[in-house]
Amino acid sequence: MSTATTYALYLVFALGGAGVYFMLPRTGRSRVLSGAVLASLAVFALLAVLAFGVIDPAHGSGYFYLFAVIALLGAGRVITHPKPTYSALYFVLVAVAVAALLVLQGAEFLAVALVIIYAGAILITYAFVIMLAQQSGSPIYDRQSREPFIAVFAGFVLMAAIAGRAGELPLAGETVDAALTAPAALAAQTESPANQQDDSAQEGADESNSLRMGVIIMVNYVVVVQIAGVLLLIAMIGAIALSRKKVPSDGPRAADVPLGEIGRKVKPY
Amino acid sequence: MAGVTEYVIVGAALFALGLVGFLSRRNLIVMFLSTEIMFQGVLVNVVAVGRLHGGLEGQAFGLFLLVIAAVEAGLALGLIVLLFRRRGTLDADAWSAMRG
Amino acid sequence: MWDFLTSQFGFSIALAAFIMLGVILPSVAYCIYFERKISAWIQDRKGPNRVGPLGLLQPVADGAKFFLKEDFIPGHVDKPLFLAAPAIIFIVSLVGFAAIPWGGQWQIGDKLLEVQVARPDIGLLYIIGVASMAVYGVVVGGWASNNKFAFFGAIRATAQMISYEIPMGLCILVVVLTMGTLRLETITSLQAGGEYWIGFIPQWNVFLHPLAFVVLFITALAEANRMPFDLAEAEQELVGGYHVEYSALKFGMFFLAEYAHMITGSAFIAVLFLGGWHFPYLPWTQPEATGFFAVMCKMAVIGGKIVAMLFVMMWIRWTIPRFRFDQLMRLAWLRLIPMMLAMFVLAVLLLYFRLHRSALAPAGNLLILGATLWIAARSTAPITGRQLNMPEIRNEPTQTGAMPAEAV
Amino acid sequence: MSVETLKLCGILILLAPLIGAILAGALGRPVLRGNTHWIVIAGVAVAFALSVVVFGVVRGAADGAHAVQIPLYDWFTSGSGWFKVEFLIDPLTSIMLLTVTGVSLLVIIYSRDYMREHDKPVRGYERFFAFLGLFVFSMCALVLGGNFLLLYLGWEAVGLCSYLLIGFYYDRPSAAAAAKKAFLVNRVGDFGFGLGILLIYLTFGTLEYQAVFDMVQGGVLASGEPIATGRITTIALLLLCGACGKSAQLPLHVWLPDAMEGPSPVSALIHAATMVTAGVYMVARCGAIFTASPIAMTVVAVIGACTALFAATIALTQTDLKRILAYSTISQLGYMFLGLGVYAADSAVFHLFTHAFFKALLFLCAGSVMHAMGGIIDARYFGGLRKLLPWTFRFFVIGSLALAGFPFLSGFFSKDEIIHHAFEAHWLFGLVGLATAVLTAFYTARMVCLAFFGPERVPEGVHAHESGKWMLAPLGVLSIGAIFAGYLGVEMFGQGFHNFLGPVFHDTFGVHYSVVSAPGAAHAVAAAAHTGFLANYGLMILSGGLAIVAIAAAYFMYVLQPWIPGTIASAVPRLHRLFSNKYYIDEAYDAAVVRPLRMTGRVSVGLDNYFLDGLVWLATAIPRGLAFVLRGLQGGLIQGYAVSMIIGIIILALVVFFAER
Repeated sequence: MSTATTYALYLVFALGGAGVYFMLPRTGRSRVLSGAVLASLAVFALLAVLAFGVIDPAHGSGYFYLFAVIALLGAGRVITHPKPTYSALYFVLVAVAVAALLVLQGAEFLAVALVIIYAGAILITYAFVIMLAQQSGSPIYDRQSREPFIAVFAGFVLMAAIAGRAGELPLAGETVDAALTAPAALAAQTESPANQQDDSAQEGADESNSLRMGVIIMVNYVVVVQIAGVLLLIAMIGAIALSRKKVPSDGPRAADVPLGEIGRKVKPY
Repeated sequence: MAGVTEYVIVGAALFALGLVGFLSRRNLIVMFLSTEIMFQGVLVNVVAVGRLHGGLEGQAFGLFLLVIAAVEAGLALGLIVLLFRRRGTLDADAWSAMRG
Repeated sequence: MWDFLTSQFGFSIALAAFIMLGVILPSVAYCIYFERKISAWIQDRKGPNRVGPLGLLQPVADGAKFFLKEDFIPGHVDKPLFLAAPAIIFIVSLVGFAAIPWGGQWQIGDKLLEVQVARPDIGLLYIIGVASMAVYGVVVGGWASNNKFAFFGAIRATAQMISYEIPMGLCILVVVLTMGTLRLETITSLQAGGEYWIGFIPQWNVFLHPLAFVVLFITALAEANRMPFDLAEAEQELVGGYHVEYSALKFGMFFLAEYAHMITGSAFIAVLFLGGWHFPYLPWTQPEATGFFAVMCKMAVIGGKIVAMLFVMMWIRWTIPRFRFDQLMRLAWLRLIPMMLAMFVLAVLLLYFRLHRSALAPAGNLLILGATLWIAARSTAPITGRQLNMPEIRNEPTQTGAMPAEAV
Repeated sequence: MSVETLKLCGILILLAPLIGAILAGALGRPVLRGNTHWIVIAGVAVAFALSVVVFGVVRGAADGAHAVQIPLYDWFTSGSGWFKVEFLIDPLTSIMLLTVTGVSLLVIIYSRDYMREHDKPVRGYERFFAFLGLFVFSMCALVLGGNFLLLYLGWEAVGLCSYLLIGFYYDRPSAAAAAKKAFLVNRVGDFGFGLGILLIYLTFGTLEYQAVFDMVQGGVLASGEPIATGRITTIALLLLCGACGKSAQLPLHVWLPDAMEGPSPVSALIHAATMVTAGVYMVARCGAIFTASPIAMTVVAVIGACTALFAATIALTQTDLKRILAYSTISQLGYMFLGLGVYAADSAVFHLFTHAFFKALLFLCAGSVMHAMGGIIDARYFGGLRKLLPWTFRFFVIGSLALAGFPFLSGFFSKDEIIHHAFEAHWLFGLVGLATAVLTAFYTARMVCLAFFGPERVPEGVHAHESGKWMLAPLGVLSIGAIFAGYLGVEMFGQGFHNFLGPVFHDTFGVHYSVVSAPGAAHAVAAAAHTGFLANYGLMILSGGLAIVAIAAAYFMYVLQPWIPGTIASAVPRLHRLFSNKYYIDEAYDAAVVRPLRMTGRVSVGLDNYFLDGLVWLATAIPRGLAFVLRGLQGGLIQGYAVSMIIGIIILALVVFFAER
């Protein structure tokens, strides 16, 4: 990435920052429209910079531009829309677009997992809570943002820092992707019982991304899988404990006792 | 297949947008949505950078990231419901009583 | 042009155009006709019989009505989302068709084409992912209507769909463990190939895991919001639920989406459990047959399976009453999910001992079913918050079984 | 021996009761409820059937291979040592397995009705059966284990089950206290036991029975060094400490009478037939260690003799049926220890075997009485139950006669063998044994007379009724055992028991017999011929006669002329008070142990409250001061914290960015 491209990127970020700044909810005269124009301009400028300065035309794909636009504009709307319901629904859009970006990078399994977990479970729960908690009107804290300038400044400086660094990454050429798809890379990692099965069920599936993901996760990172399971269990218990309705109990509760006296006069249970 | 740099830049942009949202919005739910946006950015980055190394470690890491996101979302929503029950508002400012 | 069509990509586009527009949409319309005919048959009536011979043109008349009625948007609704909801639910209910293998392979010239719109590695997960998006149509529609009844419908639909997705996923996992792949076409051809068990039973998954099949069918009903799981639109309680504010074509889209959902679900179950396009002893439906006639036969077979399942769904609708909400939740969380977890463990064990395609699988299924029913029959029902909050529970006999005096 | 069969049987014997217990615990409350007993009965029945198989295999095996060590898997490694899970199966094991699973099966069947009131399961019904299953599992593990670690594991696990079951009625303060007492007193013994095992590991570098015993008998360690005799004695005494705790021997016997707070089936199973004999089993199993140290053997014999006599005297004055039985159990256990101490291990195990039958029978009968009396078991409140509970009466009499050593019932044979060997060792031991036998016969007969003879008396408001079939059937089976079990060890009938056990002990206890050692099987037969009962007709006639006389005396004193006991008691008031207050041992413990400990506790509380808390307060002063300064940074606004975090990240990123330039 040339220096000129880098500076062009910084310019684009500045433009985008201005757009997001205007779009953030505020009391008084709305400047959403001008902000939206600026932000869209910034997004398209970003894609233009990428197209001319970064992406190797031989490997570029039109889908990248499409889904990058959807993801970035959607994300912008998530953080700037005054109605949380819309934010959540825009987020669905972002999740689907990001899933598409992952598919473009060959991570099909991860992409579908993203859609199932995020769009199918997490976001619908968010939507559920939003709808339950906020049934009418638009309260003041949704129509006002706090210190939008500092926030935008910090965020976009960070963005610029990362992007400036990203310019030094080696371009992923044929070598990288060839290593990904080569059977040799697969064969090196498939000393697992799953593959030694002489079952016909494995036919036609042996090259797929999901199988290789399974091998990697279940062979190389099996401890992490266990830890993830424990984490989910803990989260489940935590969520149940948090949202449970409190049953009034007899006797003094811990909260009624002055600080420092707990454990001395009140039994811990 | 595509290059890495442009994905990293898009991921960074998503991350930063989430950050802006987290810093500037006052609604607890939207704040958490913003952190989820940051997760998406990280996910794109992890997968893209993982491709540089020629293995699937990036994607595996991304999968664990999803688990963490699910855990975080579950606990966050539980907390939000609890807080909402206590104060009847989703404003983050309602919960600044712990200041020193 | 011919070259384009005989490439897999062009073929897929042509197939999509043919199947989606030519077959699915009319058949969705005719589903409604059949529903009415079947309900009439069950209730000993004649059903639609005025428009055309045997009332066969009734769907056309219905469609025309949908188009011509006033398309009214109430003033209090959230307009963008109100407009988006029918589109979302309709699109989502149709997108799933893309990964269904309709007819095995078709040899055109020297090229072998899969009769399937898209062949992703993760076809199965793709369908689950799409199915999990279906809830947005209901939720968005219900919320945007800005109406208490619609909102209740949306809330109920969300809880129901999230709950029933879990046993559905576990059923599918059982199949995946047995088959060892996520590709729908591979799953089909694995069921189609091979020996017959005991000489005459085809190697379909339904014979291996009958319990998983039944549970998947139940969850498909729930995901399509069909009776007895149609709490989201319960007329008697919610005057129509999430689509109470919709009219004309937008209502029609909700209506058609439900039937499209049923067809997708049926096709999915047919592929996973009923051998897809395979029919035992019929030589044209074996995997090796790739001619034009064979493909047509296969499409007819899978079509027949779908129709059979649609019939069962309609039959259930006019036979079984609706659940109460706590019953619905208890069924999912206390019956189906533990049962399917046990099934999952069973499948893992069978896989570990390399017995996953043996007679032990159905035996284990029956064992789990028996154990669940036994435990369910003997365990005391948990006290739900609902019961705690309501001092008196209607519709349930009192302790002594006697009616209260004032009621007599 | 077909090792594979034994291995499979061993595993299943362990697993069947365990699975039964787990299922009973998991499914009992929500699903099975009043039917929980079935699942545990099934598990224990499987274990019993397989114990019979094990017995058959061991019996059918050639004499040369009388013990099989069956490794299952490596358990864990610690330092340089591997610890394995393994079985040791020999005749002793198979006899113990038969006794444990058989009696358990009967007791669990009995409990089905006992744990019901008005045909409704009592509260905790499922818990009870789950614990019983767990107990059978633990006891089998104790018996089957092939090394000291597994022995210790089973040892502690049965202790736990005992604790849980004594405290079954945990809402009754006396039961909770009794459970705690049993646990704590056992802790004292187990501490010694644990030390002993550690010392074994320290000395021999392994915990496997066979390896340790070989080294002890060879007199040299694996490294070639000779073993110090003092070391062996220390180990033996430490192990004996554990045995004293578990088998309620003299200094540590105090928990057993109190343990009668548990339900009667528990008393029958755990505190009479099986768990308390674990000490006897352990000493017999570690015969190589004990016999290598004459001092330890003498201590065992002395403790056994003292306990036997001591507990019998206390039993004379008790009126609570179950307490009399508890002291009688202690006394009989004393007999077993006496037998071990005088090198008659097979007689001790034989007594263990017969004792399991008649003592379980007696306890279950007492339970039946208790059931009929609405929970009252003190004989002062009832009497003359002969007509009211006819079957219970018959079975009780059978058990009592067996316990009393009435001629030609099981207790007669086994007890007299021990007395006979005691006389051989030292006349004093023999005399104590004989005296105890007379006392036993007397207090047993006294107990029967108090409860079943005389005028009919029933506590107020109690509708006395005979127990149901579920309870009477096990009693019948046990009474058959109580009558006939003794004949297994008599020469007339081939003296099967001693022949069977002979090979286990002929290298340890056997070599010390004054018989001519013959190699191999001949030795066993020769040893057995000597240990048999008919060897000494004179003693047989003497003890049998004494027992009959004692029984007759008791009948005379308590039924025909009931004024006599009171007169005797007032004639020697001090002695009577000493007996009825159990030699004031509980009071002595209270003064010597409990009160000083409590004082220490009070002092410690004061120290903690004023001295340590002050120190802690001082230690917290610094962070509190710091916190006072830093408090201002906490704005309470989430985004505020986030901003500072982000600024940090950006600075870090920039540092990295420029540092590489």
